[in-house]
Amino acid sequence: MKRAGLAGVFLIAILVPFFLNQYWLHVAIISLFYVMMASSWNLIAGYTGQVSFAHAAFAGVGAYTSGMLALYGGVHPALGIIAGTLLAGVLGLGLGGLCIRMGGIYLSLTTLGFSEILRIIITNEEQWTRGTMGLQIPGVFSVYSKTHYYFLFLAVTLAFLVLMRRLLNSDTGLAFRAVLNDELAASTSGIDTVRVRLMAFTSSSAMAGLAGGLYGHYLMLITPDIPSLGQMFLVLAMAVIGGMGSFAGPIIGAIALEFLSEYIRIYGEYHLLLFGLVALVIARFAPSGMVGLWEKIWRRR
Amino acid sequence: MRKLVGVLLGFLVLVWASDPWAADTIKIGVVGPRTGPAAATGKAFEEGIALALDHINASGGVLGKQVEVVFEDTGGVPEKAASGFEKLVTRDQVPIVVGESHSSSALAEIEVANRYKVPFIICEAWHDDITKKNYKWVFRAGPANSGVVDFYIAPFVKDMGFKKVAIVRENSDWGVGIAERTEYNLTKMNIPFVTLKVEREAKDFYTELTKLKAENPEIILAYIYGTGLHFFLAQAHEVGLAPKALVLDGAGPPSLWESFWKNVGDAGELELFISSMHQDVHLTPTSRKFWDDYKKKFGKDPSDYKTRSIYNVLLIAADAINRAKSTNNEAIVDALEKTELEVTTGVVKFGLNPGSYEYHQWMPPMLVVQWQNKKQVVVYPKEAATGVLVRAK
Amino acid sequence: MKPVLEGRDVSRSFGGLMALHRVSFQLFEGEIVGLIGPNGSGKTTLFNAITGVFPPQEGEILLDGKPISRLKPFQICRMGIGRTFQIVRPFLKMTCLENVLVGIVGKDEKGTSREERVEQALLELEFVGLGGQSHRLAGSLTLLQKKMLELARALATRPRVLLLDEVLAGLNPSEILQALHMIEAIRVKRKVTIFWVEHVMGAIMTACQRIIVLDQGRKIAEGPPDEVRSNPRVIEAYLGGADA
Amino acid sequence: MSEFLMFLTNGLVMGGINAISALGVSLVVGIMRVINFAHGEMYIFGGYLSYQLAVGAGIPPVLSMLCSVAAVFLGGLAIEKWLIRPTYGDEMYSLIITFILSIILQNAALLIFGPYPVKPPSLVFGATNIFGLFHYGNQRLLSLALAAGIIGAIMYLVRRTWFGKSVRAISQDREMAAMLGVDHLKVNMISFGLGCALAASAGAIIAPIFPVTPSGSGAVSLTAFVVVVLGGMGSLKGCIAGGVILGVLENLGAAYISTDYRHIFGFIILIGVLVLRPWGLFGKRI
Repeated sequence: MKRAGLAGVFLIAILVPFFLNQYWLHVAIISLFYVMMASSWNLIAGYTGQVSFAHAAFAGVGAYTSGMLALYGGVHPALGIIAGTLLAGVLGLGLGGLCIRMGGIYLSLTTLGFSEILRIIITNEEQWTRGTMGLQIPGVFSVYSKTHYYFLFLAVTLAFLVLMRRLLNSDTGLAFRAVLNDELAASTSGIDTVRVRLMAFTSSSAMAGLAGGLYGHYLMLITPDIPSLGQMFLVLAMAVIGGMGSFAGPIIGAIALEFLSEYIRIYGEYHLLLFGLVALVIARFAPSGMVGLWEKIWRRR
Repeated sequence: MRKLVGVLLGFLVLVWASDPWAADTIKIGVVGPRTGPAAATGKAFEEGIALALDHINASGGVLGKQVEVVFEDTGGVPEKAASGFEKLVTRDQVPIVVGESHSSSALAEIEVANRYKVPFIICEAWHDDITKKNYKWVFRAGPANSGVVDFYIAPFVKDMGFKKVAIVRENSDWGVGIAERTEYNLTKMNIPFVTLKVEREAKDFYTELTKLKAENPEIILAYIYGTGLHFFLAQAHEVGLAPKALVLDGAGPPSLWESFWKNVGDAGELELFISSMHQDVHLTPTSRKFWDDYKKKFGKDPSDYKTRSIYNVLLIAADAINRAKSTNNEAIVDALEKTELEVTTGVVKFGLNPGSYEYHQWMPPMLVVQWQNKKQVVVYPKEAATGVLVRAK
Repeated sequence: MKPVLEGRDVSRSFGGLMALHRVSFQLFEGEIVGLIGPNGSGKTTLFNAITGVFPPQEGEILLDGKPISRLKPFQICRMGIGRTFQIVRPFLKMTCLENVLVGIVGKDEKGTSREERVEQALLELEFVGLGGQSHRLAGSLTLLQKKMLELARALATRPRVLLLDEVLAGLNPSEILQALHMIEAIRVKRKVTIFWVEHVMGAIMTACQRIIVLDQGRKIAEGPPDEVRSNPRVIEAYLGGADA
Repeated sequence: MSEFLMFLTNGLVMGGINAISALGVSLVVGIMRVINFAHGEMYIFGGYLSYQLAVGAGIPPVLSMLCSVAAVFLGGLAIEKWLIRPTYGDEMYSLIITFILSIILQNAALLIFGPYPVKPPSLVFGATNIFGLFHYGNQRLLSLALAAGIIGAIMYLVRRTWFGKSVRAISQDREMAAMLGVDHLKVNMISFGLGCALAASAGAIIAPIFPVTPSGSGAVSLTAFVVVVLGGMGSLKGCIAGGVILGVLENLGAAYISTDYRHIFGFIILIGVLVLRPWGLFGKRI
């Protein structure tokens, strides 16, 4: 049954480009980007309880590394994206090593600081990054085709989700959840909580780098908006609204919010306000998100 | 799992159902900032659009259909600008796009225009590269940095005999481009200068101003857009730099915003700014008509010349589609290249020689205006002047 | 005979408040030692010091003669000290089986397959009387069951020394009897040395061979139950404690 | 030399403002272990409300400043009661809630007040020639005095009043304070409100000099957090020292190293503190 359901989702995902026009295909690609972002953020926040505000910043690291390598070094975007992913992972490791021991508030503040440092550097190193003006970078494919990009994003997203699923079902995943449930009990049960958190933080940062690299090469334009706190909020809202700490939550949240934002785009700037209100109500009254609500209703019946 | 399939299917149905269907209007796309630090431009654009639509549709519309404008917000952010432009093309399927006032956004948008082969007429993004890239689909019926500096700012500095110049520029494409062109001109004319860069949206300039004071300049060319200019001007007075050194607002509109006097107080007196509009200077009958109809519609004098710029490009777009007799992109570009249309600022004719920024470019005449007793006095060029430059004692 | 677990002059203070003052103790292989004292006398603090949660600021703790007081909690656990908590702390949002698996994974024995681990976890659950509950969420268990689950998790780390913190609190007499049997079985069958904090005096006096008494962070008495029971300082500490 | 003194004075003014804004964060962290990510928005609201009251409603500037601070204080009480209280004991939950709140308030400010910077009327005009060395805006001098006054008032509140005693009891030993009968719910609520009010007062004082914009709130929060970490979480003395240090460093750094990197100095300090002395200059070692 479950297998059939998954096959169904997969089939629909494959068929999407054949009955969406260019515009909605664009929306679908962007939602896949957000699926990667929200799911990987969920890995640290939802599964080990650390609120990182640098997730968008790591996407920025991926985007700028890959974009600038391609532009100035002539490196093929595929290699550049790998380099960006690695760099984001290494930075994640360093940043995590700096503050994970200190715990929750310190991690949040340090990641916020990191994100701000990155924004300032990108804004000021105009001669390389063109600051807020944005940098035009080459695409992944020599011929621009949204269908190609869609399948690329889909493949990477699926591969990522499968990997994440396996990780969560492994010993490491068990340790993640133990740390989230009760840090003290986990540590006296032999779990190296610092290492577990660092692992989650590093892999999730690398994942954000990968997503960011792909995103930059799809838009062919990278700006400090990619590593901005506004972007960070969107990712957080998607995870919270979908359901933090559940596997499907951030996926559903990302797709729903991205499509919704296209429908309410006439309200321009205020869609952030609306998302914020929805996220606040959900965080306050239904901390397990849409998925949690759904399960509650399902169980009651 | 079944629910996930359901949710996905539901989305697809929704998406499908919302596809645009054939309309009986002609849509023209407009891009510009309606939110963000330059949202005032969006307001100015909206007024210009309303007036242009009145005029175009009153005279029978385009190809016998009414014209409709889809105004996409860019927030002044290049990334949003590019995706907004793309939405106009892929979702609304507009045959032509006009507008834009940020060089950074425009530089991102022309790539999209070029990718989708959609004609795009820019009205107020001044960076040379926009037309210098020589994209077939990109036109500009508005100032280019080089034109503004070469024909107005540099000659003004020279003719008025300023001996020491300070350039203060924000870190945007416009700021960088216009400052570089100014430096080039000043070097050529042997006028000493210093350049300082400031952050876009900065509010505190004390540090920069203190450094500047040591240089003792006679005129400060301020390439800062938005309210940042107001704070710069006010603080220049506080530290005793202005009005001994006159401040020239290299963009213009911020010196005309309602908030200007509120934010600068007495520091606004003697400030100079670039403009392409003055109530006593009318270059064409269309300019007069625009002024009168604007007053009738909005009950006030037009203040932001960007209202007029967007009005102009909409007239140009409508005229081109009419002459192309179709909404085919190639036909529109052909028609645009043959444009000879009177708008508020003169008769538009796009340059056709590739190789420089003058390709597909038409430069409207500009003025240098000074606030004297809270009145706008045109002080340059001489043939349009309504008064003389006043310096501080 | 060398002690399995030894503390030498262990001290720990919190913001100027002396919670442990030069406490020394020794536990020998296969022993079951009780730790008693009035509320706030430092019993749980001593457990926290041993397990590295709040390491001692002075003094030394040794396991099999090796100092462990500079190690992290997880390292101490892997060296062979397991514990339960005064207020139970199972992983509430995980199943019973997963709870015990954490202990096995924490011990970090490479080479065992997933199946073997699950089998071992099921055995531990069986041992504490939670057989057949393996797929229930820990949060839905009764207090006794939660305590037993925590015990199973601690046992899964294969400890040489097990620290029990008030496992009997809140249980009814027949449950207490059950628990006592189990503790004895752990000591005898699993060859685990037990250090046991308890308020249920009758039980601890019968079960333990030796009792250590703490009062206001200091060790005031140590010896067989009968001796401790009649020690005037212990009586005073408890009565004084009752007064306050 | 006169330039250096000018940069220093500017640093002191910004330092004073930093300090009152950070005091608000520190108070809340010390007592509730909650970081209020919407702190910058309180600052912005302080500035905007005083502008609206003074310019829109024509209330005298001083009164409008007081009213705006009072309004934000009440708002803070409500936020604590409805949003923060359910998160007690769950650090992550409170971080997420206040972060979401900051986005909501920022966008609400955009909707209500518009995107333009607003500048409430100055209380004093002109500039003073300081010892014949440099000209300095009078409003800036006044701000420094106001900041010092507020810091003094907060110090008095914490040292000498019922509230201050409870605050100190709680930040030293939570359980002990509860046993001694300190009503921690009430203290939490008041200190959260006070934290917001301090942010608002910083905003109201600075707005006539550096007009506030909705998009500027993030930078305000960040500066306050840097100051709090630098001074030591929960240490009021640390806040004042940290605020002034940061203000002076930023201004001297901008003057002598790079104007563009003005705001990066704070973050470099933040990272440095975390590496070398995570408990801050005046904080208690954990």
